[in-house]
Amino acid sequence: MSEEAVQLTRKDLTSDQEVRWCPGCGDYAILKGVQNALAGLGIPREQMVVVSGIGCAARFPYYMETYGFHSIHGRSPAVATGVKMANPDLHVWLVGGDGDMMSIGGNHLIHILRRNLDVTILLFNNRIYGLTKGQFSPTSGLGVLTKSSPMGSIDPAFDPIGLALGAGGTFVARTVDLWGKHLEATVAAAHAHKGTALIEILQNCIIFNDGTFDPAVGKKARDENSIELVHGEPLVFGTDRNKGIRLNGTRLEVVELGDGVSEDDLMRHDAHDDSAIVPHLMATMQYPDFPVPTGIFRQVDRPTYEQSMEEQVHMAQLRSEGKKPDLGALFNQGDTWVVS
Amino acid sequence: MSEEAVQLTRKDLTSDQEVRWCPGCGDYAILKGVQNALAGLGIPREQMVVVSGIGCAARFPYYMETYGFHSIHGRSPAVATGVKMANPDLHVWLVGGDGDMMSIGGNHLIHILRRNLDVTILLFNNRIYGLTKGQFSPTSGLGVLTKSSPMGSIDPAFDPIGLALGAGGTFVARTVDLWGKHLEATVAAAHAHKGTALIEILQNCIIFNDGTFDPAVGKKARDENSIELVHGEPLVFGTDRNKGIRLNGTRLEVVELGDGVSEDDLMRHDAHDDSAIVPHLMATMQYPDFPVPTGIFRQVDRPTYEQSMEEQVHMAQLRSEGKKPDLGALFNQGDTWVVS
Amino acid sequence: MSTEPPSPTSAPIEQVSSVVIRFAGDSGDGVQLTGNQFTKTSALVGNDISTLPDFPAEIRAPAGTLFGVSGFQLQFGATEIRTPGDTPDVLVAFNPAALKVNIDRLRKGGLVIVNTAAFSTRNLQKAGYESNPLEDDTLSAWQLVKVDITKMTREALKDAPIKTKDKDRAKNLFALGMVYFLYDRPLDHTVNWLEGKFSKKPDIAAANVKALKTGYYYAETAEVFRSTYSVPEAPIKAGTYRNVTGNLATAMGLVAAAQVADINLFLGSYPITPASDLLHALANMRAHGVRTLQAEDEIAAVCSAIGASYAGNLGVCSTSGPGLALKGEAMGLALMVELPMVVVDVQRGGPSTGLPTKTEQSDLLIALYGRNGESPLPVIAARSPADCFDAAYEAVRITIKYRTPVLLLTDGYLANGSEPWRIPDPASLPGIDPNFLTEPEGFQPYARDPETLARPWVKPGTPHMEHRVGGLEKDDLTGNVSYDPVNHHKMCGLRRDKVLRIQNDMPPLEVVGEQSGDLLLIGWGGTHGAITTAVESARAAGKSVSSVHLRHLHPLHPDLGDLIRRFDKVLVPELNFGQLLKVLRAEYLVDAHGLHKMAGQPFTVTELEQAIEATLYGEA
Amino acid sequence: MSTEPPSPTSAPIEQVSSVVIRFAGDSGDGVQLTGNQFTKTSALVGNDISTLPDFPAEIRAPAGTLFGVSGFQLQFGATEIRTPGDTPDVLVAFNPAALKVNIDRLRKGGLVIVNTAAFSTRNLQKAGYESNPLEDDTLSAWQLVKVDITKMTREALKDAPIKTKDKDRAKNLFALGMVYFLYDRPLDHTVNWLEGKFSKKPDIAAANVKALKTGYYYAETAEVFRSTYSVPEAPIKAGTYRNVTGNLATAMGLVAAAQVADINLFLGSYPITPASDLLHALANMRAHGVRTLQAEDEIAAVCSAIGASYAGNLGVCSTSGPGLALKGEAMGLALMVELPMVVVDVQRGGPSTGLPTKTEQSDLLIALYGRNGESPLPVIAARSPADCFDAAYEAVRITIKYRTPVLLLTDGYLANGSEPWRIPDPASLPGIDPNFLTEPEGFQPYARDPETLARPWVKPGTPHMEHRVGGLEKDDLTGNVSYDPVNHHKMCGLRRDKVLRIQNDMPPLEVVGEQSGDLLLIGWGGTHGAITTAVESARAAGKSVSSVHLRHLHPLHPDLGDLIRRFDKVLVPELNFGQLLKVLRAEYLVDAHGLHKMAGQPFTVTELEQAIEATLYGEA
Ligand SMILES: Cc1ncc(C[n+]2csc(CCOP(=O)(O)OP(=O)(O)O)c2C)c(N)n1
Ligand SMILES: Cc1ncc(C[n+]2csc(CCOP(=O)(O)OP(=O)(O)O)c2C)c(N)n1
Ligand code: SF4
Ligand code: SF4
Ligand SMILES: [Mg+2]
Ligand SMILES: [Mg+2]
Repeated sequence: MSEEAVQLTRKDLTSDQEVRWCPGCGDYAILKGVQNALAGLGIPREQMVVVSGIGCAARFPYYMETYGFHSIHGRSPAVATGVKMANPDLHVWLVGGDGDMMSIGGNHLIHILRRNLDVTILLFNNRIYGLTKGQFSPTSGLGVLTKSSPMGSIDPAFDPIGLALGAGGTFVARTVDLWGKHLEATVAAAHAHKGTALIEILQNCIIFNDGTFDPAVGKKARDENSIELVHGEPLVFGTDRNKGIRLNGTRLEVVELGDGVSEDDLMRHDAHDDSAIVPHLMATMQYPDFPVPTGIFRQVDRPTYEQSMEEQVHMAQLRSEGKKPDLGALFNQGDTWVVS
Repeated sequence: MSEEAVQLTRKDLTSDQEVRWCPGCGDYAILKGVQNALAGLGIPREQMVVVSGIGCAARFPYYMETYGFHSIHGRSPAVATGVKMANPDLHVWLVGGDGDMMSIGGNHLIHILRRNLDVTILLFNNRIYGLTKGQFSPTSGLGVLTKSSPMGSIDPAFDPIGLALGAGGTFVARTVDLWGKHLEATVAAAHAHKGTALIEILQNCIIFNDGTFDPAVGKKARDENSIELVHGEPLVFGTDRNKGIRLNGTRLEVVELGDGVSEDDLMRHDAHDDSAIVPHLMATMQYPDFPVPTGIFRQVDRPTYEQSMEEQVHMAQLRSEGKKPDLGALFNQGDTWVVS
Repeated sequence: MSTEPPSPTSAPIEQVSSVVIRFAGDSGDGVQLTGNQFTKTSALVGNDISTLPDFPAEIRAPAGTLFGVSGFQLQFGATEIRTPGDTPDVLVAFNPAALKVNIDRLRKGGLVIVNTAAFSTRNLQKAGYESNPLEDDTLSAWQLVKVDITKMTREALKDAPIKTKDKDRAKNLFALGMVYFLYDRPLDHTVNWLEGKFSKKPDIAAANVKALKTGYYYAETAEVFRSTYSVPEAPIKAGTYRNVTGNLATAMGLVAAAQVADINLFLGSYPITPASDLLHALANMRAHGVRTLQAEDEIAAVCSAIGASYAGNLGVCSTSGPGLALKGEAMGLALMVELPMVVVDVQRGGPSTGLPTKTEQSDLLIALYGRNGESPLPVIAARSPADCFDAAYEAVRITIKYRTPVLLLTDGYLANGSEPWRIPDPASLPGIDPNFLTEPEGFQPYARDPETLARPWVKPGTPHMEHRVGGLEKDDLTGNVSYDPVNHHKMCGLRRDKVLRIQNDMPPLEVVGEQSGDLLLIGWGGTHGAITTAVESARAAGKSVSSVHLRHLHPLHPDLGDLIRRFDKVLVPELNFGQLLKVLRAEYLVDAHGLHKMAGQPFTVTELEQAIEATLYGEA
Repeated sequence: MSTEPPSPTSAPIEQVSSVVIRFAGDSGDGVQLTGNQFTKTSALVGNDISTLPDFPAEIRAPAGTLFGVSGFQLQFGATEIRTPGDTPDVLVAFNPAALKVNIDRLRKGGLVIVNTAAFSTRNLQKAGYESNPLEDDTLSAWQLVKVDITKMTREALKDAPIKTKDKDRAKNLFALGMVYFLYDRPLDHTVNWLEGKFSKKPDIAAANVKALKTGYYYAETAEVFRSTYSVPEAPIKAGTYRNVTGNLATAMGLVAAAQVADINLFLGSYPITPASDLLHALANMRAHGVRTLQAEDEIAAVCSAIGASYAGNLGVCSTSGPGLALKGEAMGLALMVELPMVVVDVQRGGPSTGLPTKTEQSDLLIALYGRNGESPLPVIAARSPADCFDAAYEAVRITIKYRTPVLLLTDGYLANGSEPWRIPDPASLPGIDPNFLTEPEGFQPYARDPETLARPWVKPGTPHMEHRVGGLEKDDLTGNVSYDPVNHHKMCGLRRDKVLRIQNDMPPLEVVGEQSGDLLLIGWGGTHGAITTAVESARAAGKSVSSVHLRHLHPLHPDLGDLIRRFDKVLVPELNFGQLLKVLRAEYLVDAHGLHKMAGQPFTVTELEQAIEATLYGEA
């Protein structure tokens, strides 16, 4: 691809469809951030395709002035695989909720991560089923009272990051709906990654699960209760950047800086760790015992699926000068005989 | 459950059905090992249920003189969930191949692991689709030539252990078809675990993928190229037990014992690691750079799904003395009025 | 339908036999609550009732938009009420969008009550009104009642120690009070309900009660209405009643049948509109031994239900169209292993994601044929919200007796709609016997009951009866895997015949009208109320029209063919493009005609009356 | 069918017009290879041919077992050959199990060639023979040819520098040599093939050639057969031929059509018997621009195909019954977004996992109706292995022209069976134009071609035409989400009518026999050969019988109704319990009767002949 860089504005990526999320829904902020990020990529919008499943989050494509496909519940990774394999020049984003991507769509999610197709997945995690009006989701966790768990959910939660790493994800990151710049930067980094990039976006559902992430990443809590992962940098956090994470054997622990503990004693993030152990370690940090890690957990280079396929086609066409051979060649393979 | 312990023999667990696997298939040895292990559990066979999907492996239930359900491709975890929730007193095993469990059934697999239903999963990994005559599977790996990948597979492999850990599996282990005693012990340990136990069984498909695991776990290679994980023990291996695994920062490395390196310098396995980091570390060991780890990667206690459900039913029945209330109580809830 | 509607020139208190009211507003306006309260109060005063909520697909669409309008329609009366009514007599519109969306349904001359405070320029714009309809002649065909409900509610609550937001929320109760006055309803039911609901927030309770009463007295004092109406008690069978939605009635029918059969009910389900409330209802019935699994998807849901039935529970799963499409393979498995299971499909607008919150009857063919291979399954349908109880009970009876999965079809209209349900005496419910086999002597997993062709149901845990089941073709009797050609043909035949045996214990067909005549209407599912009402009105007008409404879609009733042959013409109204029609034509070679509507909405009685006319005297 | 079979008393060289041979043995006996070689050689000498391999479900069942028997049947002749034949004239049985399983099919008086070495006590036991059938009168109705093939092969190869195991493997070639002699076939094709195949192992090649020749000369020298036969060339249309299985022909048809349309083919598939070979074949066609995805399941497969079509490829997916059942929901999506896609269903024995390696026609109803909502899709079927090429080509033509997913039905019999295919000149293939829209001016995603009602196909990447599609109901023209009732009814009608427009460019119905008469047989799919053969034989016997074989199952051919009405009786033979029958009865109100067989095997010509008799003169 050698397109001329195009400069778009957010407005260029805004479709004429009325946005139908609940007032105050975190999805609005994500839409804005994604539009900003995409506008800055230098790609013409006709090269952009947004594929989604079903759910509140999955309404996303309608609001983007790009090519868009609002498919069926859970299947966006499969649809996107067809899109990208059919035309590797397209830039493809997937959008879905925690239910769409991790409940009904869990298998497609882990398989697209395994294959490393060059697309970006935006997983809007609001820990609830929004569109079907408030049942627990695979990220809701134990004890949650919802319409379908009137005595408390007995389903332990999936950790999207841990699951993605377990499936071999080559780019795994976390951001937050209201963290505009952070979200934009993460989306841009994910796009720059060659391979499947998964971004968990903590998203507030104001109607059915309001404030679920506030204690960790809300305005007031953010500095104190979350930690930004930066490749190669020590793990420092806190409003006064006076706390850090230290590795003790194979366990992490929160330490105060000063008093004999310096940044050099802290664990350094290694997003490029080939074996993914450091990213896994990062994923074990769960609020409230630890600050919630945000940013890029993992980023490693692997061949992309669609390029490997293109290479096979290329190899197969070597003899026919990179073109499809005549159909006669296909038809006449094997034993033939002539009747006259 | 307070059954009297029953002593069975392998023959008691052998059904009258002719075994239909290919002569020389690793499944025979697994069948034998599982029958031996189950015979030793002290459970009457009518309490045993074997549920499977579709595939060569999934024929397993027919050969077991227990209750058995040969269901449909990929769905055994879902069927088993119904069985166990309906009757928590039953002892339930799931059997399936790498395709059944990790391709079409991948989502059910990760969700049963998440829920921690008290069942044992026997995943027969032969890195191939046997029953459909030799296509690559999600564990086959790059470059493999099969009927459906005539130019070499471009699909990277899943690591069943890593995926199971990523999904929150509470008991994760690996054994080998021909390692009779090891297999029996692992199956017994899995049964003793309260919660979902997954055992990856490396299995030879003599027809379509003969010898795929031999370099690591074959008769001659086993001692040199595999390592047994024992909770709390240092990681030693080698025919002369002269090699070990050392943790260097967050990376593992193979070291020779002696010459200043002692067992005390080695990493110790911690299957109970709450955060699963040590099990994840173990899973990063891949042949030929490392010996292949076998044994129990992880074992932690968590509430089981079906018991949590039973507790809710119990709670709900507190007022009605542990019995179902009269239907009249149900019918007459809410606003009623009388017409006379 | 309203036979004597309020009329602009009538005297102060008029007696009418039935009335249709529609409340409409934003999702936040409390429309559903208002409708439910009116329904319950009317039931308590002895009217017969039918209701239909009408949600937007959005959870909480931006206020004031057309697509965000939420509605609740009910019909109540002194006669038997079978539908929520075609054309409202009264529309309560909380904002311009609600007015715009609903006004055309209102009977000409009917009453429009609006909250003038909501008719701001911005709201008018959002609703697409160029000028204010309250001030031009847009509404000249109706009686307009303009009330600044917001202002009056605020006024009434000005001293209440609660937030302004909460005060404003009470405006729906003000409106409800007005309508209570209009139809001479008592306030006490709603007052009690509010006090119970807000027992922990007595200030809120008090404010809401105040708003309700203020609305009532305002209507009385200010003589807002030219006349008021009384709707006498309906001649209703004696008994204890409650209002039930179709989903709730289905849940209770399933649980009741399981409890009568003395087995536990297991539900595997994945949320989907409009079936989710079934999951919610059953999750609340743990005390009755109900285990629910919110599965990872619909395939896991049905498979878990199969597993539960295998282990001796009554396995159930509930879903709607897209979910049903995912269950086909597993339903084939259930059919092969010949175990009980009920699959409830709450139909919605299709195809694909379609119109998720709208109703339709377009899943009949997939219910009948949506499985690979020859895979006949019994299919039954419910006809009204309360009838969902009986239909669910019948589904359980069949599934247990014949050891075959059963498909129960309801639809969004039935599921969300409600009507009074005469609460049965649990002791009067017909017995159901799971008849588990525990006798190992001569046990053959696929031996059959000579009467029903059902195979034994053996619970794992039963000693000496270990056996294996699965989806491969089974040998007759032993159930072992068999590739034998003759056996396969035989087994396919046995599975078909077993389902046909269900014909042997069907209750007689209930025909509305004569057993022969000019025209027979054949319906199924949620169209029952509309069809029956239309047929009765045609019969009252002297026409030779009858109707029969099918509970069983497969197998069909053994007498249906004979009945059909006794009529000159047959009309099959369906909310699809003729799915039952296809089945009937193939089965009876009858040149039946269809009436088709694919609009996400039930038939109106008028549409059916016209179709009857057209079929009797028109082309058909 | 054999008209002049070998007879015990005939002269040394007899001329016959057709012969049926069946090879049978263990999976390891090389039965399929032997059959294939005989097929190719016979084709090369100018016979017409039809073949049917018959696999066990097990990969490599234990040797000597009944369920492990693998078979290969072929019919070759001097006349047009349409089926692999009902009753073999010759059975080559490599072991007792193969004899036991197959002997009853053999024509009385036919020839049984057995390898006596395999008739050990152990093998006899495994096959369930109490005494050796070669030595008692079990085989008295047939001509028995006993040869110790193993010993003679070993003898012939005693000096060959290869392993004993490889020597023993060559025994199938010894047997093949004998049969070549029996039917006067040249050896050179097989010799060349062996030399090519084992070019890197010349010792093996030489040994196999030796075994083949030894078998041939042994038969000649030892005068094993009482007579030998010649089967003259068939009057075959001039051209270049090759032998194709249905799966291979389907793959080529799809690729050819895509290449003619100048688009790439994308296959999303999940392995399943008997469809997997389609995946294998297409994975081998990368040079022709084919991308294949072995998806994680059937749902991912169909969804990826939809995605590929959306991006401008020809999306295809291939599966069999259980997989088709999983695709229903996604096919509904494809239908809503109105994009091209071909779904190939290679039918097998159902329901559920059923009889995976056996054939059946029981997926017609799920193909027609297996989706939620009103979701009509075109369904077409192939009638013979070579015809799969044309059927696949037609599927692509329709899917591209009408922008609707198309279901192509083949079955296990067609998929694995083979026949000679006259290789078309690529230049002669009819044009297909994907007609991508690239003109933004006035672009409306759901505007329709007035002739076909097809909507535009716009490739992402095309500037200024960004738009969104999805599974919610769409607004006519704009394609925006629409919950409008009137629009929904209209869109459902448009989708239905678009599919019906396919009737406008169907080629005329081809009727075998007169256009009117006493009896019309209506068939579809793989029963074509048997039905046509039976009808021609009935016609030869002076009966007023015709037949028509349907390519299009939905929509039906516009002339079919008229044709049906010109016959007194209609018989619909199907390998199911009457699925097309149901469709025809509903559509034409014709009292057609069905002939049903659910045995995992095709109709025999005899069965059809008998059904014709019975229908003409019997009860029907
Ligand atoms: C096959 C199928 N099953 C179920 C549904 C109903 N459904 C729609 S969205 C949804 C889940 C929504 O939750 P999530 O994916 O977390 O998205 P959110 O609404 O929270 O953004 C469900 C269950 C469906 N549309 N299709
Ligand atoms: C829905 C469905 N799709 C596909 C198949 C075909 N199928 C049967 S087994 C199998 C995979 C077998 O591989 P694996 O699970 O690894 O088991 P193995 O045979 O290797 O033991 C497949 C694809 C099926 N039976 N059902
Ligand atoms: S329900 Fe929740 S997630 Fe959905 S639009 Fe409303 S606030 Fe957003
Ligand atoms: S194909 Fe492979 S896995 Fe299957 S039975 Fe044969 S050897 Fe075993
Ligand atoms: Mg969500
Ligand atoms: Mg396998």
